[in-house]
Amino acid sequence: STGGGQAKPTAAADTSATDKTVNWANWAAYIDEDDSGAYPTLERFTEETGIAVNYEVAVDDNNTYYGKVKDQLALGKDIGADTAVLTDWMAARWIRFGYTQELNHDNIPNIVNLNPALRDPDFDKGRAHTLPWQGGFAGICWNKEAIPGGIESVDDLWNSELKGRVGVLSEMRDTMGLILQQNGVDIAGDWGDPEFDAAIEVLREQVESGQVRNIKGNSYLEDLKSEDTLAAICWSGDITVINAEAGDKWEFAIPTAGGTLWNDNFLVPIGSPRKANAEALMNFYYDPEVAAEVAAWVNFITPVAGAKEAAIAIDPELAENQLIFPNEETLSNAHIFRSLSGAEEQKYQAQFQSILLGA
Amino acid sequence: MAFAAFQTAEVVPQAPRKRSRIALFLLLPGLLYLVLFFVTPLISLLLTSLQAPTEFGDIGQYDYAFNWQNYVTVMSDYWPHIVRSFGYALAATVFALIFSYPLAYFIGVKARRRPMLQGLMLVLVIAPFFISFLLRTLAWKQLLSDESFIITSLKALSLMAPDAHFTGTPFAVIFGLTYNFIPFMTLPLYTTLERLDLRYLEAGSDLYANPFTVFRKVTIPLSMPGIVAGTLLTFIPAAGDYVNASRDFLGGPDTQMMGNVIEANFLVLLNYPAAAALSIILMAAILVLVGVYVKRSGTEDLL
Amino acid sequence: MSVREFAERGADLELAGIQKRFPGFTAIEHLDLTIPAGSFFALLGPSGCGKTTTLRLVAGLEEPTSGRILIGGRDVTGTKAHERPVNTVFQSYALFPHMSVLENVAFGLKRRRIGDALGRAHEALRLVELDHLAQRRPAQLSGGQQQRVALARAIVNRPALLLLDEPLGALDLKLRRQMQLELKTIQEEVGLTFLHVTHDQEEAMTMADTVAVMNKGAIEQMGAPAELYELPRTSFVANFLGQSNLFTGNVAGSTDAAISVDIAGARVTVPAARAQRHKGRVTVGVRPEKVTLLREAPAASSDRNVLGPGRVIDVSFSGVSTQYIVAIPDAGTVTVFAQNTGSGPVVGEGVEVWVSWPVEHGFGLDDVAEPSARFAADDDTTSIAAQRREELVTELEEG
Amino acid sequence: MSVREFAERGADLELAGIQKRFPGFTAIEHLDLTIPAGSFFALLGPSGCGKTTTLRLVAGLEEPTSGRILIGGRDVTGTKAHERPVNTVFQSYALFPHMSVLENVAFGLKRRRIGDALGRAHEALRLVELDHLAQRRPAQLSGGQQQRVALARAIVNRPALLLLDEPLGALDLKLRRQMQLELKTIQEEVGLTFLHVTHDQEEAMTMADTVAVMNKGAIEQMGAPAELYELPRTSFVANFLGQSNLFTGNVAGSTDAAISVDIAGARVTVPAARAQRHKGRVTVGVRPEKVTLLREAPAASSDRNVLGPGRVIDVSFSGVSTQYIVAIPDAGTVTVFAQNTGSGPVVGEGVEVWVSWPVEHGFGLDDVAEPSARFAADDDTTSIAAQRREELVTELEEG
Amino acid sequence: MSGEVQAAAVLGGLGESQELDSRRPGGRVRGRRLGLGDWLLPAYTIIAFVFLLIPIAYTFVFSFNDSIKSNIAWRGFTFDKWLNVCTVEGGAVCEAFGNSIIIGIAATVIATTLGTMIAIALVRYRFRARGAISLLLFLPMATPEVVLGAGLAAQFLAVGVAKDMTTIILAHTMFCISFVVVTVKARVASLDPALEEAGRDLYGSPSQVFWRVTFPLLLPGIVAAALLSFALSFDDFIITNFNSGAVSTFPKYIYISASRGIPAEANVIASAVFLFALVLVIVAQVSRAARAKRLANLG
Ligand SMILES: Nc1ncnc2c1ncn2[C@@H]1O[C@H](COP(=O)(O)OP(=O)(O)OP(=O)(O)O)[C@@H](O)[C@H]1O
Ligand SMILES: Nc1ncnc2c1ncn2[C@@H]1O[C@H](COP(=O)(O)OP(=O)(O)OP(=O)(O)O)[C@@H](O)[C@H]1O
Ligand SMILES: NCCCCNCCCN
Ligand SMILES: [Mg+2]
Ligand SMILES: [Mg+2]
Repeated sequence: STGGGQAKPTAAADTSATDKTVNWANWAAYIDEDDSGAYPTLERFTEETGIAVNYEVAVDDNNTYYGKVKDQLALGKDIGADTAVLTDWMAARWIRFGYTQELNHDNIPNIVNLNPALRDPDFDKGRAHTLPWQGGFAGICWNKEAIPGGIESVDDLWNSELKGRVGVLSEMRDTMGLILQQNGVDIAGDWGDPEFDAAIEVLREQVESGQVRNIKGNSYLEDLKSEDTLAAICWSGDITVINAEAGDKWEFAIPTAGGTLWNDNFLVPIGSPRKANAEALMNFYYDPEVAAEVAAWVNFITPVAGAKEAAIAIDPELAENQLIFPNEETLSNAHIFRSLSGAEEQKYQAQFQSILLGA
Repeated sequence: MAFAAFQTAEVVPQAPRKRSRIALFLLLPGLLYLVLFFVTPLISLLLTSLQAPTEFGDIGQYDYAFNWQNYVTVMSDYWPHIVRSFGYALAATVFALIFSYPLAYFIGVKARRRPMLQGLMLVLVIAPFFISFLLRTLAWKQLLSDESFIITSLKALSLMAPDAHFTGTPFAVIFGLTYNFIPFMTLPLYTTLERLDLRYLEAGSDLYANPFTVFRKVTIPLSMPGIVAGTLLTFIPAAGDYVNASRDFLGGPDTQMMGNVIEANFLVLLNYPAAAALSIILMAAILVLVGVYVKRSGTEDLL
Repeated sequence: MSVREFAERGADLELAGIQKRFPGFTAIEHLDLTIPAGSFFALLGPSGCGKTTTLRLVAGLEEPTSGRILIGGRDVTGTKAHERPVNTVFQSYALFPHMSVLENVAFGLKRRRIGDALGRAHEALRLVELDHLAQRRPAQLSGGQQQRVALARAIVNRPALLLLDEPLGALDLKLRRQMQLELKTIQEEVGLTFLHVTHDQEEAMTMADTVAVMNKGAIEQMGAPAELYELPRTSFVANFLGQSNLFTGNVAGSTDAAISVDIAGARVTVPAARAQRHKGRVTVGVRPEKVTLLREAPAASSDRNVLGPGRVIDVSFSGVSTQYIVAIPDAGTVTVFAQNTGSGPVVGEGVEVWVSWPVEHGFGLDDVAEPSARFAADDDTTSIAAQRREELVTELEEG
Repeated sequence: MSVREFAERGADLELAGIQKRFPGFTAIEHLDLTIPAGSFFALLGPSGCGKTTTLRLVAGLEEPTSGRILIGGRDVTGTKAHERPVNTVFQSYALFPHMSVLENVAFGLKRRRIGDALGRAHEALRLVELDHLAQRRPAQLSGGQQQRVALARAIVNRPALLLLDEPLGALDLKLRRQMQLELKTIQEEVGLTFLHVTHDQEEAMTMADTVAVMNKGAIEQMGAPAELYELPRTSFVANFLGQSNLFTGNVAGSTDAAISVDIAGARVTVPAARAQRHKGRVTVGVRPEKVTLLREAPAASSDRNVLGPGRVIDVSFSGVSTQYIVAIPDAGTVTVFAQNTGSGPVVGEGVEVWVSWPVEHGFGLDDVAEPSARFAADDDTTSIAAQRREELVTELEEG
Repeated sequence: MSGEVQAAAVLGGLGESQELDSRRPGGRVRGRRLGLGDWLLPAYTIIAFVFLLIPIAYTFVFSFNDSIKSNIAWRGFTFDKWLNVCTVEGGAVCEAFGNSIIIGIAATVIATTLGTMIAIALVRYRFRARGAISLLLFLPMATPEVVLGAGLAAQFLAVGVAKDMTTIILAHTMFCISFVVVTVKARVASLDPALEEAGRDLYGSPSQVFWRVTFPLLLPGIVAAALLSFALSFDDFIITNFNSGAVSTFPKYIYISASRGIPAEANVIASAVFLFALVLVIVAQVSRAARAKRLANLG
């Protein structure tokens, strides 16, 4: 049979002791970066540990990344990444299929700094396989020059003045999560097919009418920059990053009906022969000061306790930034998309994908 | 072999020999290679297309079966993509032909006396080959983005509606396909036109045909092999392309072609049987179309 | 005359002061030529002398640099090829490979929207005895058959003027002789004006009413075949049209009736009327078939020239006749043809002989012949053409 | 004799009982042939008769189905092409386009590791007067030059036997006649055995010591050129080797010395020794140059045959001679050649004439001639070849 | 498809049809009778070339953009990207480019060898399964790349072959073979068998005849086929994408970066390849013209 997950592959032998490199597959706009394009914290990591990092912006979307590496994973082969950053639900699939290596917490003493609320997710009790990198919200964003009045809700995206200039995410949980909430559904709660179907109809209508220009992964940023899209469903910290890169043009907001809340996690793919190096990397980023430095740049929610204090040391205003250190009120407006059964996953994904394919 | 017609040199009659041991030695390695890496994958693709989901399995898990309904399902789910693929490919082929014919005619006929110029122009035709196909497509995407100089100028000149856009539309995809396959159209056309014996054209005008009639009755029929080759070389890859229509390149959600569907099913939805069934359908449809076309155009002796 | 009509009979063709320059090469310097209606006119000349160019000018496939072209009295210099009442049988036939024989023949008629094109095409094919192959493609025909289709395709239009550009060039000798007869017969049957281009002298002579010998873009001599043959005016014509024995010497005496030239100590007399030059250094000649071999020195006679003694250096039997080559000290070699009316050669190699010919058959040329090299024809059409093209390309690229 | 050595002189060639079958086609049924060392032997015949096949068998490029091939007495039937002391001048020359002229000529020597290959190659090039072009590529030579290079490339190896497969086929008439002379001269100089294949009868006759006329895979007649010409044994030879006037009738009387045949009421006498058949229906003939035209009925004479009266239906002047065609009721047409020793035709078209020839020049054939069609040569080599190839391919693919 | 064959031949400066002496008869170009007018066709040709070259010019210009990360908006001129091509992202662009070159060479060598052998057999020998073999060679050219790529990927997975450089080379070789066969076959078919016979006649043993006569004469066709294979392999993305595993190639690098902005370094590499190829072709053309001239003046 094709596809993975039956005969589980076995982990590669670790050669970290002799091979001082680590390959890291991450998303775009997800790490601190200086004007010359270098990554200051990574350089510091290499200085401290002697491990060279090959940082690759290889993940655009959980599904496409998985599609690219799944055959290698099924065979237990190196996928070119010693650690990849993937969202909770995808990380869950990897663990289920045996595509991850178990973490040796001894190599990650800083794990103590992990935000207690994130210690025991249902897909990875005790964080045996994964460790959060950043969390964040999915919300709405817009081009301030083109839309000086701003937008507030998902419905505002469907405004005919924005026809053909709206982007939505190929991340089903974010796009559908926002629409479901706009429809008044509690996405963390107990909803089912009828709710999903209603929400998918909303999306379908907007795509077919041409209101929605494109459906993309992290590359939605390119459309914003080229101004093919003027408003979009986006991820919280990204906007800060592109504002820094291309001029202060965009603004992010959690829609009034609610945004989504999620976490992206480090994991070590089964074929990686450099798990220890990957663990050293995780350990490094679990140092609150390092975490604060990253957070100051990417503006996503850091899972590292103590980072807030460190951040205040850098710039007191950061502590007030709701995208990094959300308060209760902010958090109350964002929800975690409930976990889906295998059958639900298959079904909802197919429905959503059929819109991406424009059938 | 459809394409054998475009060889540049004259064919010298060969006295066929029947020395099967040497022939076998020459043929075997290559043919074995193709059996191994072309035929076998096709067969396994055929088998995959008949698989059924594993009972209580996780996403992406299938078992061998004889589940021919896969074909019915993909046909009903994706018939718009099938139609779209062939429609776009056809449009791109026609545009490429219209674009390329005069160009090839100029290079192959008008520039005959100037081999240097002819050589230079041929280099320019294949120049796009030297820059990655993907980069060229991305360049167009930027050049034709909503706020680009070209699009804003068109809007300023009222040649385009103010709220209209180009990228992400079927036009953009057809445009990209056309652009990318122009060399594949131009070169075979050039090859036949370069060999076109102008004395036939002179004979035509000597026999009272005006220039237009000479073109219609003599030039076009005599360049038919080039037209057939060029259209096949454009149509086949265009129908199966997924880069131009990709949402990261020139396409949008409602311009996705069969290639994109196959890719999505293979890589995202992990629905291998659907992807395989679609592949088989695509290939079969192309073979049928090519067969009919070649027969119709009276060039089946080229096959 | 409009091209819509059939020509009742041939029209005459007049070329007046034609000049044709190609970039960097003047193919025709100055050409005046009148071809009377209904005649079979042959244009003969070596490769590259401008024959094809002349034809293309008449057909309208090329424009003259200066000069005028008149067909049946009408000036057609400015009209296009498809508007001229002229058809061409091309050297390579140029039959449309994608059409059947019938479609080829009907092509011109259809373009002129003439009724019953197919019927007339069949008729033309019957004329060349190929109607049974009407449905074939040209590639399925033999060379001779293709030639006949090309002829039919031209003739069916009853053009006022039919141009034939070496239409027999591609055929082998036997077939060629056969087709020559056919062509002549057909011309006589349909009565059109034929302008036939060839570089085969025998072909020109057996077929045409009038032959023009062209050399380097100009006509050297023109007239009825026998006239040209019997009295060539230049060494080029003398050698190009058949073989000649040429002797160069000084005029030693001349009367009103004849001149006499000193050749290797002997006196060769030529009738004054048959000599172009009457004093100084001249070349005189005689055709090999007019010369007789003698085993003994003949008695002097005022109506025969005698050279010798010489030695037979080659005897070659060719069936109909035997060719002797006689080397005469100081005078060079003399070729003698003797028809094999008896059998076997009269004399063998090495024999001492005298050669003799009637004074009335000698001729005196306008120019002085130059000796030719052992391998004269080193440069054939193809290599000349290639070289010319080369030059042209260079020039174009520089210019 | 090993191929490593140079042949001092030509070797003789013997073909014994050769048969060659191609799948589905027997090209040579049964062939016996001996060619003496040092001779210039011409194999003459129409297209497709098996000439090339014979040559290829000798060269070792084809294997005989049965029979033996001996060169200089040694049986080479089983040896490969590169082991035979034989070289070929191919019809299209087959010069290696990627090598210079010099490299082409030195190729064979180098393969045999013969010392000073380049020096010898230069020498051979000097023989054909092309040493100055040694560095050129074949494509840069004219047809005549290529032919000479091909010759040099073969001769430089001093093969015991040199095969020439229509080496002059691609040249135009004038150049061809010139090259014939050259070839003959060179053969005489080097003294090798030449086996020359041609379908040009004039070529065969002027060049060869012995001519064999081949037809449909068998040799019809063989002998010295003049012998073959003067006394053809079959109607094929009579027509293929020059032109003949043939008449068919019944033997009306015969003596030891002669037979006499009834032709359209007249008696035509042929010497018994020159007649292959002495009774029944026979075909007799005479060459056109042996026939004289008479304006009046001649007195009966036992040593001349007379036919007539007839009418001149065509007169054609070809320079050297004039050809008359005379239609004689019931006997058919008679062709008469008259050398133009005087000038102008003796008789015009339409004139009533008698034809006459000496009895000693008549010949009687072994077979009975059949009348031929108007367009006899409908199928030329190319189309026959194409058709044959087609059939062959079909067959191979089925078989 | 000798459109590409032509292209490849031009690339190599080896175009047969470019030889002066093999130009078709009837090559006279008449000055006057241009139905469309003397200027229309040349003008169209110029416009067409401008159109064809626009994206190339764009790519070239943006290789000098002083961009950070993505290379969309013009931010000023710099040579830096040309000077430091291999430093961005730890040299990922250069690594991908290097891989593409290695894969291209390997696939070219294998495909050219196998394809040339087949081509010779097809022209020179007759055998029963001819039709089937021709079909087998035609099919890969008539199969869309997605199908080829996906089929092969599934096959590799099924037999448990991990994807790496080798699988890419195997895949590329597969689709190059047919093109090689078509290209070389044309050359073999135009090779006069009499030349090889002449070689045998002149005492050449079979292997000498092959290496001294047959092979040199086929060489232009083989070189054209090789260039074509290399070009096809170098620019392939679709099949590579399915069969490359973790290995990056230049097109794959671009495809992946397309979602996050292509760095200007990619433009640098593409522009450099373009310029390199262009110079190569022009040098080849000019030197051939010079050689032709030199030979023409010789003797
Ligand atoms: N388009 C052209 N440009 C330049 N020169 C040309 C052109 N066409 C012909 N010529 C030259 O003009 C001369 C006359 O050519 P033409 O074709 O009329 O010769 P021809 O008498 O027909 O010769 P052949 O017997 O070889 O056919 C030749 O020297 C030829 O090279
Ligand atoms: N390889 C072959 N297979 C089958 N038939 C062949 C083959 N080669 C030659 N033949 C046939 O054998 C016959 C003799 O051919 P050959 O080439 O010897 O003729 P030829 O006398 O040289 O003719 P030409 O004057 O046209 O060159 C022809 O009918 C030809 O079609
Ligand atoms: N630029 C970094 C964005 C990271 C987004 N991760 C995916 C979240 C899915 N809910
Ligand atoms: Mg000519
Ligand atoms: Mg032959």
